[in-house]
Amino acid sequence: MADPPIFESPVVRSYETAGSGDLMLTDISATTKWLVRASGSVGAVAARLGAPFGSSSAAAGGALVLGSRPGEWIVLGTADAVAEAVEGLEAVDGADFVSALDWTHGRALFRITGRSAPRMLEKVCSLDWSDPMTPDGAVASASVAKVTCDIARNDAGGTPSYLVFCDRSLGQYLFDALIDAGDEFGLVVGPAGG
Amino acid sequence: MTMSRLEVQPTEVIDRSTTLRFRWNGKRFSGFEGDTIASALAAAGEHVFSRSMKYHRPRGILTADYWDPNLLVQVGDDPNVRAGHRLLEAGMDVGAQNVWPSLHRDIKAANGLVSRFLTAGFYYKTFMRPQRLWPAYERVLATFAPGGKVDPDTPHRYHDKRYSHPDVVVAGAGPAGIEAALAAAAAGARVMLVEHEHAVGGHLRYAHPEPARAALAELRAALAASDVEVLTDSTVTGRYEDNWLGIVQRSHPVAVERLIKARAKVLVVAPGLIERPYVFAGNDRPGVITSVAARRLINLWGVKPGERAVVFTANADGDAAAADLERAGVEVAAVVDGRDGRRVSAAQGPPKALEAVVAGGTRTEADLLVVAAGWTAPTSLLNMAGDRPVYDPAAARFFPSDPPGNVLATGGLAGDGRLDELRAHGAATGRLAAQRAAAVAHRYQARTARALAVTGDEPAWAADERAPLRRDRHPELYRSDTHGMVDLSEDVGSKDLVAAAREGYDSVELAKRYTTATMGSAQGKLETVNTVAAIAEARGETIAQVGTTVWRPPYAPLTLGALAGRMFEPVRVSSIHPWHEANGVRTIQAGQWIRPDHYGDPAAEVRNVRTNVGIIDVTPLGKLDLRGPDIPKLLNLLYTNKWSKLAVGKVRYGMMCAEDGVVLDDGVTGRLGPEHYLMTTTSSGAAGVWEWVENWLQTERPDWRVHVTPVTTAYASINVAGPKSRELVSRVVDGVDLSPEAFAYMEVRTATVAGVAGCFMWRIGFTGELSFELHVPAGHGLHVWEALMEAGADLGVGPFGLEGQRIMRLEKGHFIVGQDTDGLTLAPSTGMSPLIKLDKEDFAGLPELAWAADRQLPLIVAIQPDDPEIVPEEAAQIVRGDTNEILGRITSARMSPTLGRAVCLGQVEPELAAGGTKLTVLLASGQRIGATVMDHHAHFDPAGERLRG
Amino acid sequence: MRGIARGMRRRPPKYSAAALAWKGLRGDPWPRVWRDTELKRSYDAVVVGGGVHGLATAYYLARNHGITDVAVLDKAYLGSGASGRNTAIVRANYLTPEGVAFYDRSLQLYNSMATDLNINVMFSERGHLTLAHSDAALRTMNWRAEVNKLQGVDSSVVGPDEIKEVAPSLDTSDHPRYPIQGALYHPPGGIVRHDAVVWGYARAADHMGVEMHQKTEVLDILCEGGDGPEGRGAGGRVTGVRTNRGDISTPFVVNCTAGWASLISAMAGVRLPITTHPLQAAVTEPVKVFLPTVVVSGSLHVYISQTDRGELVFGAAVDPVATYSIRGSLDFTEELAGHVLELMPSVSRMRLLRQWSGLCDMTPDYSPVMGFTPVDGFLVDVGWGTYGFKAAPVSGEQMAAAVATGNTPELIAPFALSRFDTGELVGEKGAAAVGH
Amino acid sequence: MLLVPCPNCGPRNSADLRYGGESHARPDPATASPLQWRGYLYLRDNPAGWLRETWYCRSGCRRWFTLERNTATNEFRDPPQPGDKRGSKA
Repeated sequence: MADPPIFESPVVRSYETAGSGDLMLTDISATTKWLVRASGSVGAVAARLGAPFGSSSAAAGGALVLGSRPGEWIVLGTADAVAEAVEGLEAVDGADFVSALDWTHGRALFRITGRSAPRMLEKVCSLDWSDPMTPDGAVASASVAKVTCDIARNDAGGTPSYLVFCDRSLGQYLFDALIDAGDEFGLVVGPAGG
Repeated sequence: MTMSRLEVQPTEVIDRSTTLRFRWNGKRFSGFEGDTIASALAAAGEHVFSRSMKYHRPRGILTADYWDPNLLVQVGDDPNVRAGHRLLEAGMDVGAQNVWPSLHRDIKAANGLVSRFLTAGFYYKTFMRPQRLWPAYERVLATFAPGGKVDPDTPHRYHDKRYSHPDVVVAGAGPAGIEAALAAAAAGARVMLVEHEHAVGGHLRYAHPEPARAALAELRAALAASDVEVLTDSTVTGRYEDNWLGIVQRSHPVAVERLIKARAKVLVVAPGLIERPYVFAGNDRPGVITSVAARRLINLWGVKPGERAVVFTANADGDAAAADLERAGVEVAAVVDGRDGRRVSAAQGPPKALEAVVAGGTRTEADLLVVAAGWTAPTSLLNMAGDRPVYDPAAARFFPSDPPGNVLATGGLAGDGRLDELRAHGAATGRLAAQRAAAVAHRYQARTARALAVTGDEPAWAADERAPLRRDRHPELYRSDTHGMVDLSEDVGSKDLVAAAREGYDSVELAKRYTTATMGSAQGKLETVNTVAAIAEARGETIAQVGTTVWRPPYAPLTLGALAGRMFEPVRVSSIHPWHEANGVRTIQAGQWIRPDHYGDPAAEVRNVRTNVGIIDVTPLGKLDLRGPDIPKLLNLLYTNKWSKLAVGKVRYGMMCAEDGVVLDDGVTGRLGPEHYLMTTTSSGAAGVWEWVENWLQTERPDWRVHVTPVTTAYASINVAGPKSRELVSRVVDGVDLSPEAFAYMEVRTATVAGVAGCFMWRIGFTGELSFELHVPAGHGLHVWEALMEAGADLGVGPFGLEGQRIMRLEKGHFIVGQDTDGLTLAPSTGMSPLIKLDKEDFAGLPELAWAADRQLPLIVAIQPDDPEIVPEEAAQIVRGDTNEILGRITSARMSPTLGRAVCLGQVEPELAAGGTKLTVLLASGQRIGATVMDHHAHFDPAGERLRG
Repeated sequence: MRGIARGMRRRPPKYSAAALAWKGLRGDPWPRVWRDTELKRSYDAVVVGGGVHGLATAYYLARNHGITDVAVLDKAYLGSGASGRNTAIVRANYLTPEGVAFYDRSLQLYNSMATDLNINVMFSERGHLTLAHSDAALRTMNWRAEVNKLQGVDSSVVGPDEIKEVAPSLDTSDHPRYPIQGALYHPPGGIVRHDAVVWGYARAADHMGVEMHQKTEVLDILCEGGDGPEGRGAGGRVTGVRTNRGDISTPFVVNCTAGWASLISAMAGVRLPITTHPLQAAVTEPVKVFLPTVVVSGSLHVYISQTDRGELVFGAAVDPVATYSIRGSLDFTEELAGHVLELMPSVSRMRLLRQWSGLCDMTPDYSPVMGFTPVDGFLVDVGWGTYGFKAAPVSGEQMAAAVATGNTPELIAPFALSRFDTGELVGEKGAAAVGH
Repeated sequence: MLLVPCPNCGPRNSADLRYGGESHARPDPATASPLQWRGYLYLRDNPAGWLRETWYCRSGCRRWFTLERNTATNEFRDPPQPGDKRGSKA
């Protein structure tokens, strides 16, 4: 048998860009991501994960927890951090029914960072990106360039930064659409990775 | 009239140091930076710009702005460009439209001679006989179509869009609009100020005397110092539900045009007023212009509009125009004051020019007639918000009545006043808008999960305590004692409207439809009120009684390119797609998916699968991950068959119906663990089935514990099919006993494939061959595919595409939902009646299927043409003998490489469904051929021995 | 023929080129197209809805059956609803034999309408292309073509080369996102001036004695003997109509409305399989004529024709959300423009001048509901979805026959309301995409 | 573009949702007569006024819920808040 295979990103075509670097798009699809769902009495799971719907929180082990839908969370980070965060969730006391599945391969993930990121995003998404409506830590789902995405604002050192998740099969399309939208703001493509 | 360039004007917007050269009807011209096309041409002495639509009458400048019906020109491949608005650019190729053979010698002007026969709606009354000649008449009429030309090579250039969520949008940057924007911004609102013209200031821009100049400078400075987002050469084209606004930016540094879609919390409507033409004999003659046009020409572009003028004025703006004319050196030969009851009756002269003006029986020689007869309130945006403006005869214009609370009017639309009064009203409107926007913002924020928490109650809805603007008296000047043009872009005269009303087309809408008045380029901005006035006059009623028409979006025309924008069309590809592309794939679009159709020779691909082994990328196959204890209940509800006893490691086929019993989707579902299943759907049905499942779970069975997650693209799916598939799979799979005894048909196993853990595979097969369907974490799909190709090289492994699969499934007689079934196919028609368990307590569509058990339904059957070489078209009709009676149709047909003959599926009436029944199939060519119904759906290996091997 | 003789008592001047010239020379005015009369207290039949369907029904009642004591009521003006808001396309290339037979008859009546009604309705038989962008769509086109041919309707599937010949401005290359793989070509399809049809029927009906009453709103339908409140509902019969201008007694009420069909029927206690959705349309500024045929794309939800005035007229599928509000939307024009440019990139500089919408009553099987109801004397001609205009003449003819004879004519039997009790829907549902 | 008050996400453009139409109860399939069942399948009140209807927040929370809207004006009644039982189908 061959060596353990490496992760193939949905983005197979990238681009040379001539931007200033003030706005950066990075493909981080390889990041480990899990989907956690709870139904019935979700309080116990919510207490463990934090991040009520619409918000995000950092788990003790370093994973990022996004309250992506009512009773749904996306947990992302390094494989170890995510494993720690979701460990034993299915057996949390007091929850009616909890499930967790590894969604790493199901979702493409991009990070967009820069002061003009909100202006770039408003070209392709109808959400209100102003601070009161979408503050740092906010999580929402919406259509981006006609693709349904989960979006989380996760600022980097005071600079607006956004995580955008979409179906893996649409990853290349969305990547291209984001580059097109960011062009007028001097977007550069960052090194792929985590 | 003779126009020429004046010496430098203090208010002018042209840069005389920058000369721009361009062409007009093939001849060289020049103008200055800041000129519009029309002002440059006017300064160069041009006074005829177009020919009218019906009578091809020469037309000159009327309003010198965007709405001027006479200034539509072709610029390169851009038709119907507003020469009164579009700024001149170096190298422009400008041409007159609707002229033949040329602007100055237009043969169709002869139409004017027979105008008494070409009354409005004349075409309804003639050309009926002989009927066969109407197409010929029609071809001739079509040559009269006005407008520019579409160049067939025009590309869709870079048009762009963005969304916006301003607190306040102010439409119109005159003094009131600017004050509204400033006041709202000062109150903390996010404000967007949208100006149709190229610069803010409204009428202050072309107002000569102080204090207008100082006020303009002050407002501009305040705007520059504010946070207001100012968009010029931009228009709020429409107000839609919940203050959804379309705003087109015609000048943009990156895009040709940009459409902004704004959800404004409050819209302030401040477009000012539009000067209305006056109806009298010869009112469309070159040389007759509005007072605003005269002032714009003189003050903005330094153009002298004529030598000797008559001014017809009924208001202060007309008086100002007279003053401007004198200052510009135009001799004002007469002033006809409409406030004294005096009227202009006729403008006379040769077709292309003005020689004299008749007023009160006096004839005055002049080459220019400047008309200030009153105003139209452009209430479009208020109309779109549901308001019905009301006519005030004392002020001779319409006013807003009761717009919704998130739409406020200010400026000339709201009333009259001194400049300081208009500014104060604008500022008060801006403050009110900001207060109300704050209440809306509070509500949005409080209800949006992701937003910052808000404190306190929603602010109260601020009451409208603005002091209303007064309404100046204005004489009702619509038509003089002569008849003239009402709609210059449609060549509809007041006579036409009177005649239409007398014929019974006496409501505004009927008269509009009958005469086409207001249907032209200005969409009623100039002509609506005169149209209403003409009908009112004919009916002996007041304008208020006749009412107005509904102004429909857009406020100003916008290009299809701007509306289309970037045209996002998502496409999906599997993770194996790069391999397909590198290996000569022919793709096919299936919904959003780009899929391999074949790699050059689908028949060869089929033969390879039947003899060796083939692999196909079936990633788009819909996949839903199901978790939870109540999954069997869910499956029992969704599928027509029973699911309670499916063991772990087993896979079962199921068919889903809608509540009317029509086949909705089908696929297999496997049990991976005690409370873990994987459901597959058709590729095209994946999204719909997911919503359907969620609907059942959320609304009908909310107490069931099942989580459904779409994982279609989380896995790359590869079907390995063919007699050598077991051998191939065994070379890449670890830890699974693949023997038929240990891993039987319709079973599922978890496996490590080519070093990739977390894969699972099941033994099913659409192709009818021994086959293994591998579902691999998508980030390793390409790796596994390549591993299979490498490992199977000596087995003759090759890829196959959708076409090969379609052929093989047809050889096996498997139907495809949506191809062999249609929107009325009930489940029993598929021949799958044993899978319809009417003894279940409930499932989607159960009652209809129970009742359908007694009905004679069409059936899907396998069919073979008697001549093996003839492949009927899919959709060829099955008929009764030589008659045209339809008894069914072919739904799928292919040449089978395996059997060497044509094979089909079809739907037939039940009496024809028995094996051996002879059918007549009508081909598209008209030929009727014989065909036979087969005993089984499967043309090939009906016992399924290969599959189960 | 008693009624026709009675109906011919008014002899207004005929429309013709000669009359036009004569009146033009003399400056004579034309008489009113239809009279303005007092609303009577009783009629032999009342038609609700002064659109093409209602007016055609009244016209054929008078012309074919001699029933001239008929009032057509409209709450606004004649043709103010869907009749004046549609994109005026006519065609007969439907999917089912019953659909084809019905619409083919309609097309025949359109063909002779100008002479029948003595008004130029400007029927432009310019051909109709329904584009297919996928194998599946092409299969449906083939299906329609085959059924059409069996019914004697000129219809065939053509390839990209032929399409390019018929409509050179279409992008038939294989690189667009929605490549044009073929089309159903239907030469007899075309466009008609919809307003002229309204006015022509009204004028001709008026000549025979039918009364048109505008601004006359039906507030209630008076019934007796039914199983519902106030005598409405199944088993009852109609006795009259209450309007904003007073009550009318009549034994027959024909509901020919679009957009208000559910509401009018509810007045008689009849529930319909209808939801009401707006259908939007838009028109551009004129340019020189370049598009000689009607172009439809089902998968792109767009249809396009160019008028003799040079405007491009666009339509689309109905809005997804049911509503009686017809203010129109921006997203409609955005999507429309995008789809038009997919087909014809060269028109990106043309400007959209005006958008509007009308109401469409959608049924579950994309077919109308016609004929008798469980309430005696209450007939419906409703549920016309997006295809009511093309069916107006034949609907009027057949509904008039139903009223006059008391029997359901064969041509409209498949469209009976009772099909929704038995679940035997009409097969047009098979071709669910837009099919204008 | 209607602004639909999603009980979970807040005000959202109608393009983000799927319209589910008039809300109506499903008859018991065991006892429903053909007329009752087909009434459920096909017949609609289709009022010009307040209507209870279902929506699916396709691009947002992916929840089906019921709202009341005036079909003459497209105005929504004050929306149910998260957790409110009004959010379930009738």
